[in-house]
Amino acid sequence: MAEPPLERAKSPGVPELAGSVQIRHVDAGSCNGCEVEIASVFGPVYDAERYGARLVASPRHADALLVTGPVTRNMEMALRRTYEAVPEPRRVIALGDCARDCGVFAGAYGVAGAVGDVVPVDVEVPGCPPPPEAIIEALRGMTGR
Amino acid sequence: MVLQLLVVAAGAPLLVGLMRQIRARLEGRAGAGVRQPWRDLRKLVRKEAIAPHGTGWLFRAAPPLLAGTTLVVAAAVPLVTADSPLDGVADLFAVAALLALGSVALALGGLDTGTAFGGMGASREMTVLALVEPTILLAVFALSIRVGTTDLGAIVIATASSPLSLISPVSLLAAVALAVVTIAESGRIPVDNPSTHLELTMIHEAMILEYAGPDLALIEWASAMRLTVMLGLFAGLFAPFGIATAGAGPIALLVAVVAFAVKVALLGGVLAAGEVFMAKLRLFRIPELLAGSFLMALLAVAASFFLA
Amino acid sequence: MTDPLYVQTLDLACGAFLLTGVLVLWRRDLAAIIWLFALQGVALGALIAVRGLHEADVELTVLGLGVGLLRAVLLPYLMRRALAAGEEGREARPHVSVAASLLVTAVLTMIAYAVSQPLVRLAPTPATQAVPIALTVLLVGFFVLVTRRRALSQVVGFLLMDNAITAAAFLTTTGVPLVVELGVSLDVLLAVLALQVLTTRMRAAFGGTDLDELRELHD
Amino acid sequence: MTLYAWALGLCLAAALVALLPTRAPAVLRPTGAPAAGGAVAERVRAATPTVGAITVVGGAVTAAAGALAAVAGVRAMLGHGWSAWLPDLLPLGGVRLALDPLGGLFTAVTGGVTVCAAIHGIGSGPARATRVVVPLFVAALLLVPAADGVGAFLFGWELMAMTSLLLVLAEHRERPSVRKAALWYAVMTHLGLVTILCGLCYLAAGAVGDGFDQLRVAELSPAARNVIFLTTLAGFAAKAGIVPLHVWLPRAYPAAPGHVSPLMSGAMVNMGVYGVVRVGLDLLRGGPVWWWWIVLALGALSALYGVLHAAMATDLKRLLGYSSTENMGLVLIGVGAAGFFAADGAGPLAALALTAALLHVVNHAAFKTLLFQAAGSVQRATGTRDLDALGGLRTRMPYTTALFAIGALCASALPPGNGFVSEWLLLQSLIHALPASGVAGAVTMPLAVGAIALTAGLAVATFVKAFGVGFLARPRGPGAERAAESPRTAIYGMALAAAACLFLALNPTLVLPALTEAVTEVIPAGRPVTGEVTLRLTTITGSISPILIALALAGAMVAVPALVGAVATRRVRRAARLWDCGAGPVSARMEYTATSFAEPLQRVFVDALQPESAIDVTAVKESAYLVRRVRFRARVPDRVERRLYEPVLAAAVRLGTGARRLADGSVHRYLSYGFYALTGVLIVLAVIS
Repeated sequence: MAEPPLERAKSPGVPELAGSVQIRHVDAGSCNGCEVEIASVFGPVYDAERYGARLVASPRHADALLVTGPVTRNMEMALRRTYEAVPEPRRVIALGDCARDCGVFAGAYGVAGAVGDVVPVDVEVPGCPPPPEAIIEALRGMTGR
Repeated sequence: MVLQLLVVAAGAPLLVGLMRQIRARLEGRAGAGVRQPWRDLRKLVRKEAIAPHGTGWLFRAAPPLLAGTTLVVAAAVPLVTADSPLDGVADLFAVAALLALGSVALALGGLDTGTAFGGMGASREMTVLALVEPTILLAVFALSIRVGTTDLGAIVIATASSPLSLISPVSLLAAVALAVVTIAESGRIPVDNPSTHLELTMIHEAMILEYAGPDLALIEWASAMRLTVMLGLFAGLFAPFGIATAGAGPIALLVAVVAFAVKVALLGGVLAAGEVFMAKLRLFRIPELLAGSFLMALLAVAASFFLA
Repeated sequence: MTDPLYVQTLDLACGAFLLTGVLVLWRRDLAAIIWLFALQGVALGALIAVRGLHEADVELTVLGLGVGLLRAVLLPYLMRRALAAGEEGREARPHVSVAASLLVTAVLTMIAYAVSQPLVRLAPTPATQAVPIALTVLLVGFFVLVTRRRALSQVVGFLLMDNAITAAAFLTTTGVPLVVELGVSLDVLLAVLALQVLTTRMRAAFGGTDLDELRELHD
Repeated sequence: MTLYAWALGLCLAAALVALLPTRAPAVLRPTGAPAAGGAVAERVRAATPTVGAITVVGGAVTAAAGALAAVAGVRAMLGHGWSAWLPDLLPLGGVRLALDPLGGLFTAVTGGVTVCAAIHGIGSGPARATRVVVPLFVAALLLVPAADGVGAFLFGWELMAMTSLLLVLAEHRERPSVRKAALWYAVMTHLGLVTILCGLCYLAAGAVGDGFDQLRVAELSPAARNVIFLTTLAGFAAKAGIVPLHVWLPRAYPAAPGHVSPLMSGAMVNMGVYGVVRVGLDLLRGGPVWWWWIVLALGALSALYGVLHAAMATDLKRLLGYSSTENMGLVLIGVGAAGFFAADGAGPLAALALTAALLHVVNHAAFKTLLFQAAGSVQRATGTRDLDALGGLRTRMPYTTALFAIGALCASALPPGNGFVSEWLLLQSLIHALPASGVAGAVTMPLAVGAIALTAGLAVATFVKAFGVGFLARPRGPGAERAAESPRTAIYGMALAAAACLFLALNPTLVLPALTEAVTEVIPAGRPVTGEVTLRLTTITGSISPILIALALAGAMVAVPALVGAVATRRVRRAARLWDCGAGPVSARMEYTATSFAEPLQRVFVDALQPESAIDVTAVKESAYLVRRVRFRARVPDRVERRLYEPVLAAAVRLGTGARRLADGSVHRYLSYGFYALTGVLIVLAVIS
């Protein structure tokens, strides 16, 4: 069941978004551990949708990119282009330790760098994988609800 | 008419919000609240619009055209009051054709991008439209025989004055046909899934993948209004209770607005609840569904003779 | 029963009768088809009962209830048992595609209407005016027999025809004598039982109930 | 009358102008010094006009003729008709000409189409033969609706057939496929002529003379009337491109030069409808119900068949050709319904149906003229008509694109296009038919409405495909990449047609009174439609106002962006890459083509279309499991052609090859055939007498 709403989130959110954040998820080379957690975030238990966050299919419809995993060479250009495709104002969430600093994959031959090396990151969510509560926290910080 | 326009324009996103809320609750979620679509729209108009390379005036004209056709339809259809100043200007045929024009605009916008998804969405939308159009026309035919005119206001008033005619097989068959058509035209399950993320199963969403910001806001708003208008039209044709007639006072109008809101919300709720329990049809099964609705409409016409 | 109400309810019953008949063609799911057949049984029973109420004929009303019971409860029950016994649940590939058969139905309806006009003109009452609907369902049932592969669909097609004949009988006259109706109903019951035996045998012999398999028996 | 005579005269003048000797353009002169006597030659050369000048003058004169004819036609519709008898012009009956409202309508349409096509033709630099024949073709087109006697009618008809045949054949040197198309056209059009000839001669045989007035009062047995109607119907249906006699149409249009196909599609096919109305409703004064059933059924069949094939077509002109079949089908549904109601005694409904049909003739002429001109321009600019290889013309040919968009809107029968108005009228007439017309009507009308409805839906898909795939997105072929805007005259021609479309779309109420005159001539039942701003039906409740709908739409189109602009905070529209899923650039090969666009519909109507596809898999030599190349070909053949014509043609060929044995090259044998035949006939005669 949905938990009672917490106290007002730490950040007032992004004022221009005002309670509505559409998210495009980009898997830049993740082990899919974070994806499992994202799935549960939007599932019945945590239900991020009640805070105004929603997953969408096209970066054109999105306000924020939810990037998981270290950025592999093959995904570097794709991530950059996805970022460019998002209309302003746009935010990037680096989800999980891999996305923040490549985690256990640091220095691997196929890894181009952390998400922050490719696109500007606004919010970081630590954890391997980050617990759903942390993800919710980050999303609420963005929607301000 | 202005009142009706305002009600539709303001209420349409709320209807979508309500339907999402009902779905969320049935799926065991808390839901984003009824006003969430309005928040989404507010945010979208504050974002920047994007002109993808290689697109031109049609790409930009499509969203306003879609919204424009929907507004005209919303003004012409007897939703709140049967006495619209556009009465006699547009009848049921014109309404159906105007809705089709909106779809065409969006399909051309999708084709203009030159992406595979845009073309795919346009192609599928046109296929559905080509099969939906005949059903609408035949259902109109069936409903207008009894009244002797295709004028919407007249049909609604005639039905309201003799509610017994609603349980005739003609109404029954036409209602089934129009229900299927309404679902198909507004892109709901089982014809199309409005919340799909999988491009290959998309119809409506695939056409609008390139739109961003205010353009997208217009499209979402117009889609919500289309849904509202069609549900309202359906309610008006088959449950024309509470609709204000010519020269109604403010109280009658208020009652009409409330009745309209209740009816549409009820239909939307049924639709949303149905969507939870139903899976989307395979794309190439959709023609079967639409052929079925076409047959229903034809039978409705035939029945109006059989039992005349 | 007042006249307009009688006409409306009769028409409604006829409409439901037609609708369910046509929907049988639309659906592929055999379980749904059986449901539809049951609904049609209800409509048929209601039709007869409405006539009975209108003419204040107790026998007719009771007969309507009986017919409804047989066709809406007993026969669907038997069929459902056959389905549960391992029949494949879907009419996967009918000989004529579903969309095409729906269009054919449209034409059949028109034919039925045109053909039955002289009949209607003999005695234009609300009841006789619904005869084209019965005729349509008859043709639809025949069409189901011709185009569907599964044995159970065949049974439904046969029963649709029988429903239609019954409906026509009750619409044109005040009904067939009770004895005849009972006999017919028993016949139908026997036919269904026989077909059920057949399907069991077929499944044992061929592993399926696709009637096209029967071709193997040729020579 | 004088206007009409002037129009005909100008046509002949234009043809003569085109015959004038021309000088080669100066740049093509040999660079060496002129030979002896060069000065004289130079002076002669200076006196002879250039090809360009001749084209301009010829085109202008033809356009003037068209304009005069249009005015003459409109005057005739408004009641200033005339008739003339020129007894010495042709042997036997002489030439009877008259312009009544009905003929005036078709003359006016022809005139309007001619103006557009002639202006368009100036810039396209047509070949000399084309320049000569086009005015003659126009003259023939003007002659047919003005004919008031069997002789004049047949003369005009044959002239029309011959000149159009020459025009179809005009580009046979450039494209070999043209010859086959011309052969089909020649056979079909002349078979049609033969049946019309037989029918009309049979009719004239029963009357005291060949004038239409005399034919109207002819006393004929019902059987004779049936024979006359059916034979002439076959001929007229062939001309109107009605299924199953449509096979020439999708071949001949692509074969004809750019500015000729508008004339054929906008003006010539109308003559088939004119023939049916003139003979069936006017000369024979209506007939039994089953005549009109046949007409209605043919119309419904053509509408569905035409639009299905148009939806599948990938050749732009072929698509438009099938669309002509569709629209003529719709018109025939109207004509059939009119005859049906008239035979049933429902006069006002009959008048309404015929009004709808004739309005659709006018509308179809307007938008099809526009569309065919645009298709001609596209073909000239890109060298191809294949929609799969087009695309991206929006930036390269902006005017043509915008004008084609107007035409496509009108053709898809959506408001605010003109096609919508006539289809609306047609549907109204059919819908309100029901309670009146008994069993037959109750069975026919729903099916007819169903056919029209299906046609309307498919037409939308067809023209979204033609416009969206052909003109939008990016070019998919080298031709489309190189395309440049068409010459200015071509744009003027198209703009004129587009203006006509818009006028008809917004102000049908101004056209309808004149049309009513033509209708009352054959079905005298009062005015079926009234109103100035709003179209009101007089006998049944129903009204619509195209201009108010258009205004409302325009208002909403202005208000909505203004509203959004007021709320939006970021005004600048950022240019960005297309969303390509983050991968490599989207190439033109990834676009949806016309074939892929139509594929879902093809699947839906697979039973009706029976498409053919073939997959060739070439494996490498060493192993059948290693595939080197897979080739997939798909085609939607014309089923009527395959099932109906090919067996007949094959039988004819077999007969011909069989008969070759009779001709072994011996002259004596040939002479002996004649001898045996002569003696045989004499013996038979002797025995009989």
